[in-house]
Amino acid sequence: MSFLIGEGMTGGYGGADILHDCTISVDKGEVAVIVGPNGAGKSTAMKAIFGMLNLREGAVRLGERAITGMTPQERVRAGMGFVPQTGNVFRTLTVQENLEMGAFIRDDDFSDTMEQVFSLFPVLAEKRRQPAGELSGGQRQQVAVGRALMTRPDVLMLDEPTAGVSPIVMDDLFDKIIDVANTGIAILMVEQNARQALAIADKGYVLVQGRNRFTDTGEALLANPEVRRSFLGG
Amino acid sequence: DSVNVGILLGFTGPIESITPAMAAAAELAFSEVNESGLLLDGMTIEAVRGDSTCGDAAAATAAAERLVTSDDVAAIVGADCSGASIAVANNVAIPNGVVMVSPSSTSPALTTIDDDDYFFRTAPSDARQGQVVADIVWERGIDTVAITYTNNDYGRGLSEAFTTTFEELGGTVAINAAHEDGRADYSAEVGALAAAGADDLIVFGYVDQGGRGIIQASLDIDAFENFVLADGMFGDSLIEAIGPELDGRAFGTVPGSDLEGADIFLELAEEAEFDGSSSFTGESYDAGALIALAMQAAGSTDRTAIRDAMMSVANAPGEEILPGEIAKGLEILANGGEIDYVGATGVELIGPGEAAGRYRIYEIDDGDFQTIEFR
Amino acid sequence: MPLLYAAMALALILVGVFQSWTVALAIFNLCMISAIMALGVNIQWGYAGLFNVGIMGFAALGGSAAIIVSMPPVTEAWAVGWQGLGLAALMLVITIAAAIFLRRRYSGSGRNILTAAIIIAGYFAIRHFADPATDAIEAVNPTSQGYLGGMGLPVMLSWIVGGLFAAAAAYLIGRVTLGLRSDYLAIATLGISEIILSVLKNENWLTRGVKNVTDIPRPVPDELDLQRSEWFANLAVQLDMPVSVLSSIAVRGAFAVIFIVVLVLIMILCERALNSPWGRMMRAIRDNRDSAAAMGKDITGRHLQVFVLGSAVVGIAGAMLVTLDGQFTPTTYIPLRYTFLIWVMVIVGGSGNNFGAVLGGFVIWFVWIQAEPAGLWLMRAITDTFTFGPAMQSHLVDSAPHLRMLLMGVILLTVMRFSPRGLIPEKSAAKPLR
Amino acid sequence: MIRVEDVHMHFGGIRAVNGATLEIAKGSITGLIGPNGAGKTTLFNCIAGHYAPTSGKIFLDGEEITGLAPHELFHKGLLRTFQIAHEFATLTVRENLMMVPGEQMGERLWNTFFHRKAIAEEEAGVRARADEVIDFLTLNRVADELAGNLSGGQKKLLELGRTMMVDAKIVFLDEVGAGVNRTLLKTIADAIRRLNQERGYTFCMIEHDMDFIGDLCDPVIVMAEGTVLTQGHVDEVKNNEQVIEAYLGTGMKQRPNRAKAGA
Amino acid sequence: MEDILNASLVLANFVIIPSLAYGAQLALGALGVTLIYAVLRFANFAHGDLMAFGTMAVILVTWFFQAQGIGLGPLPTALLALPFGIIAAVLLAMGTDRFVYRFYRKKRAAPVTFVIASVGVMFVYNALTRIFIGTSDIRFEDGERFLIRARESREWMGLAEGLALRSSQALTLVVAIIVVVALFWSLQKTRTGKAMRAYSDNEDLALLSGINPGRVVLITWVIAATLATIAGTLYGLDKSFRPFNYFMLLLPIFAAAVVGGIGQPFGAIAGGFVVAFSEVSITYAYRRVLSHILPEEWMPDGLAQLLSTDYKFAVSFIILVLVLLVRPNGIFKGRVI
Ligand SMILES: Nc1ncnc2c1ncn2[C@@H]1O[C@H](COP(=O)(O)OP(=O)(O)OP(=O)(O)O)[C@@H](O)[C@H]1O
Ligand SMILES: Nc1ncnc2c1ncn2[C@@H]1O[C@H](COP(=O)(O)OP(=O)(O)OP(=O)(O)O)[C@@H](O)[C@H]1O
Ligand SMILES: [Mg+2]
Ligand SMILES: [Mg+2]
Repeated sequence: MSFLIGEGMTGGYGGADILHDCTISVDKGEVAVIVGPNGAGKSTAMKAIFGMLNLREGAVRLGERAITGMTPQERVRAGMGFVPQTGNVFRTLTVQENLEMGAFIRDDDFSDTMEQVFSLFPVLAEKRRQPAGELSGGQRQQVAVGRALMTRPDVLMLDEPTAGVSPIVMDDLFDKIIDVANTGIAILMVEQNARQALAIADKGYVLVQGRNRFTDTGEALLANPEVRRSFLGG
Repeated sequence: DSVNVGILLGFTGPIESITPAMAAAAELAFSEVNESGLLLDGMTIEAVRGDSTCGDAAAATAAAERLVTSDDVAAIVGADCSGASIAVANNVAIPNGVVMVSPSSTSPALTTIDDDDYFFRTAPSDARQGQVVADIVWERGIDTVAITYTNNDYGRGLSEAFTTTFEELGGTVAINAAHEDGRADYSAEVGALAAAGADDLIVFGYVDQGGRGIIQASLDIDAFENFVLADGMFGDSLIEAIGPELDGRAFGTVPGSDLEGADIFLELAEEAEFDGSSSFTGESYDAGALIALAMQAAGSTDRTAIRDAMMSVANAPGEEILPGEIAKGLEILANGGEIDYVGATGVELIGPGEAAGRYRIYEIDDGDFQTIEFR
Repeated sequence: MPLLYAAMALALILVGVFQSWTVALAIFNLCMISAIMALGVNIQWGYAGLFNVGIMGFAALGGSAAIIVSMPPVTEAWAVGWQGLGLAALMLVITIAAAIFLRRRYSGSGRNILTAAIIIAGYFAIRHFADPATDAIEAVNPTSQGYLGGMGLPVMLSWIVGGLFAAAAAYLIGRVTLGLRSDYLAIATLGISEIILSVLKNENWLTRGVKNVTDIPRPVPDELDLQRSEWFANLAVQLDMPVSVLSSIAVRGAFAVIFIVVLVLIMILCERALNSPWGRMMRAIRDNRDSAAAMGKDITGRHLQVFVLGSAVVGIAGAMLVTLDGQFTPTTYIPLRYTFLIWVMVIVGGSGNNFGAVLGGFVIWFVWIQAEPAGLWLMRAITDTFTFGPAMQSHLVDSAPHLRMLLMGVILLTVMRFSPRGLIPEKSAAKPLR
Repeated sequence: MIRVEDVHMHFGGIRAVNGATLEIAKGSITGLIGPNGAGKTTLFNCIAGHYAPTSGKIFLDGEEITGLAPHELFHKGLLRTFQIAHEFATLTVRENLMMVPGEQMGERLWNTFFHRKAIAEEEAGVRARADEVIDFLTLNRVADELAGNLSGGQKKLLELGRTMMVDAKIVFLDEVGAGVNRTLLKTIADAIRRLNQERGYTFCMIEHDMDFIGDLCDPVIVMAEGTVLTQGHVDEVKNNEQVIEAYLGTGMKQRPNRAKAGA
Repeated sequence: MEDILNASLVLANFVIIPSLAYGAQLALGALGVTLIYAVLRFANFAHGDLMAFGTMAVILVTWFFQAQGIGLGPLPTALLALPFGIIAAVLLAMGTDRFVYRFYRKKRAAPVTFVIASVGVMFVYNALTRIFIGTSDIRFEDGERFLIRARESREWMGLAEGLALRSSQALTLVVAIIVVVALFWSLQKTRTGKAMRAYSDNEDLALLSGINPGRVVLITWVIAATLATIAGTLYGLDKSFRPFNYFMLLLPIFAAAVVGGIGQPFGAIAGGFVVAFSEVSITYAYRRVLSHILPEEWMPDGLAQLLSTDYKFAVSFIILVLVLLVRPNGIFKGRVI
């Protein structure tokens, strides 16, 4: 029994179903990566797990609890964190305020965590008083990830965290993700930089047209020639 | 048996604050008729209200159309604002041959309207009042004035009539500026008016509207000595709102010839629980009464017959009829006699079917309107 | 959609049966004018996303064309005023020419100040010639004239002229304000419509200002003339109808026919434009200006185009309305009636869809008018069923007119509740958008 | 083809572009790389007319184009995509593509009233071309979907697709690759190469995927802190000390294998 | 010296004090509009009528207090009744949100849908207020009307001109300043304020941060209704209560909110004063001011008025348009949607 599991999820945005009996799970301390072609339903699966989509069938469980009916903000309080693919920063709030919003549900002193985020992404410290809407694409992505890290969740869900960030930052980011996972947090992420992502993944899912196509360890998927050819760019 | 009579007034919109009392006044006249049971062998009058909105000619026309064709009214009390009156007269009343008696349209343009004699009003044309105001101002030895008028045909017409007479008399108008009703603030207007150097301000506005706002603002910063008012400014709410500060500092005109009629009307209004001193209530009462009396004189509720009987009941010769005496009038008419309806405002219809324009000159003192004279 | 239109037709027919046919026709005519105005707004908002809250100004401007085209000229006023006005116009031309010349010739820091100086000087020069002339004109027979009058041409011509007036104003306004974004554009247009209205109210020499112009000629016969003519009286006898009723129906029917022709014509053009690459381009611009610009579309140019077109349509409707009313009363132009109500029509009908906008015009006007008797009826029903003290009773009766507003609001909210994207939503956006 | 001379773009006190000078050769596929916030997108925006630069000059084929409006530049053959997708949300994917060609006669209002036949013919042509592009980008399944409902990557593809609707001289691509599936990215690379060779398009592309850049681009320009750091062939650039320090990092680190570590 | 004093007294009496008070009234109204706009992202056309409704409740309670002989001495009794009016307005606003706006929020309707819905709400409020209290003009001010009276101050200072300052004017100014500072501070610094700003920026992401949208919306309406009632009551105290005027007040209020930069609390204040000052100062006839400081022979013939008050409303809007042309997003650079 995994810590977080979306089981047999079927549903869509009101029109035709996007997800068909799709199952995704991740355990504490694990990194799970979802890959697949564009429009496969990866982001949709993430949203479904986070309760931003009505599921026709299937269930989501966190720990031992069934959370299928919870609203997103309740899931946040239940210990889940999410960085969506688009629209993932508050554009009119400053960088610092964005990070503070990440810690919205925390009542303790979060200045430590903020310092950690700043040391991970030094540009953000520099730009802490600038509205996030004025940042460059890659800087925004860093704000978004930083915001999620502020939450100190039990499960961290990241939708393409490395899109648009420079190689050096991407490296640091992957390192950080490993660190975070090592503290016992479950990490579920969608990645198009799939080879790097699968390299650090305990578990990998290949989604195609809303269905689980391959599910295996990261290593095994990387080694699978069909997966490499069709989904990882050879 | 009953007959419908329309009451077409601006229940919503810019003059909505004075219409309920106007409608109540007209209905007071009808209920007097109905209680007497003397109209056309016990016929009763059923008042049907319609909303002219004052502003929107199209809505006014639609409401009138409904009154005339659907409710089949024999005549209409209304409309109120001159624009609405003209639209209703031209588009509905005249084509359908329905009598309109407007209690408050004072635009000079209505004097010359091609109305096939269906349009009457118990309010006089502004052209006359402007002259009267100019005369009394001049007689009091005031030779320089500032004018503020509400920016519509009423205010503008009055100010033009006043200016013409006043300048002929030798007076000077230091500044003549419009104000819009319903605005949030009138400091700018008062500032400009006060700077012109006149000590006295003529206010051609409405008592519940910009006119009062301007007087209030002027008093607050002590900008003028005296205020000259016209009929639109006549109303207890002026005194209530502003209080004793106006005592001895304001005078003006309001249509009316006889103190007696007006006083009786005030009492009647008090019994009927509405404010009889509010603008155009007397005129509304008279409009309603005239319609009923004309029906009686015509001996039928036929629309054209009502029109033809109108002038004879309103004017001499005949027994004078005051407010509260409608029953008496009905009786006289039923017996084939003649009456001269005087009513609350001293009705006297001239030429094209409008009030002749006798005015009561008043002064505000001791917290009330004090009558000085009539002319 | 046909169902909704049929329901609307049924509603009008019911009015005809239960109230009277003249009422139904009168409502129908104004429905059509409203529909045209709504189309104008739809062109701007539905096609291009321009938030114009200055409808009132364009409608009034269009309306003023009816005076200028159709009223007989006041020769006396022309005689006293033409020289002054001519000189003032000359000054205006000179000022503009000088300003343009200056801006072409000089560049640099002093340029704006110099232009401002020229414009101010020009303003005083214009006032110098115009003021005495306008005073003289306004002094000509002020109770019934006091203005220049019009050109004495057929009033239907004024519909086109009204459109042109509105278009010209929209061009000038658009040149200045179209750079602004949504809400800022809205408040700017709102302000400008108030400015237009101030001018129409205060420039008495031009349109008589608040003193109103009445008896504007009509494109249809006069009821009284009809009633007096013999053949018509005979017709009435044949049809077994009172002659006054028949004359009202005939006149309103004639108006209706003309209005239908105009509405259908405008509708055809609107539909063709919307369902073409042009319409696609406009929707693209509405969705994302930056991207449309990068795809080679001239945003400002196109915005100006639809702004002018939409305003022209509103102007046409404004002129038609004045023609129908037979009078021009500037004080009647208030934002609630001429701006917000039209917007309500567009949104309730379905913005971006011409048929929706037209239906919205019909429905909302119908409700606006019928809410009044409905409110009275409701209050009567209440006071008849329950008994109250006399004070309460009279208070309730006095409240009846306000039920009109209440009903209007409730109906509007109900309709929007059940079709939040309008009765007939925009076609391409058939799927829900997140 | 494009020459940028000492361009500055300042936002208040922030100097996003601070004296950039560079040249893009005709017929090349030039890569533009640099750390996040180096000013690459801002420079694109200056070139494409989205911003008027604070100072400096920009030339296209020797003609100065500084401060021209985006739509004017489009008609001069200069196209760009947006880093953050700017789709037309209430248009379908196909309509998104069909609206691109400039000078369509159906975009003139007068013609829509009176030349409906000719417009219909023209539309058929545009539609055919749009369908080709849709095929190529594997967007068939969503061709009639509203663009606002596309997935993140699909929007990116649409951005690219729009540049393929017309014959451009020079195309600026701002991170078309970010969020696009790597297998598809290979096909896109092929297409770019083909457009470059067969139709003579010049490309300038911002990208963070060094494989993609290495595969396609020559030369590569590196920006940092608003100015050009260096420029040259990919291999030179990759080995440039400054570039490694500021941008590339030390390359793929050897990470502990998580799957084993976790087990 | 005395001349200059006289001139500045005239200026203060006719231009500065009225504009300040009027500006503050507009500003308070604009604050409410701007807040709704900032958080819920639509222009609330019902705000004027919400003001009227709240004020109506205040008046009814004031009458009750007056009948009971409860008062505040020199201060108007209405202040005592204010909390009750606020509660009424808050309840109304919350009910409206529950039955009208919430639905559209769930549907994620376009902002213009909200705007038009607010027009519908405006009709309903409009009717409610009139049905409850009628349409007539009501004065409910009691207590001391003036802090300084023109005549008395003139005698007391021994100058040709006096100074007039009404208590309601002073009250309005003080309240406006307190309210805007409090609002600004709470938006910038408190957790709830930040949640409101975050929600307004990106609703989805706010959810992901654990913000409870229902609470944010609720608080927004509570504040907006409170502001509306305060603004309406102060305006009513200063002038008088007439439902129709509150509707008409909407235009300048919107103008103020937009010119200041919509969504910006300080912008609303600045906008209010820009509108008020431009209305008053441009159409003011400076003749009387000049008469104190210019020598006889320099006095201009006319009124020294830039533009006639006929164009007062137009002028303030021309200024608005000019401000927008120079600063397209308003003085404080408000948000654009
Ligand atoms: N509108 C703006 N206002 C203020 N600063 C801005 C604005 N736009 C960009 N900047 C700043 O300018 C710098 C350069 O931004 P730009 O978007 O050009 O970076 P980039 O090189 O494209 O980065 P990335 O690879 O992350 O997309 C950044 O530091 C950013 O914060
Ligand atoms: N809001 C929406 N409404 C309707 N359909 C949507 C919506 N969002 C996405 N879709 C559709 O759902 C499908 C899956 O989208 P999703 O965003 O999950 O893809 P993805 O796997 O994340 O792709 P990418 O790698 O490109 O981000 C797509 O075909 C898309 O068109
Ligand atoms: Mg995705
Ligand atoms: Mg960038």
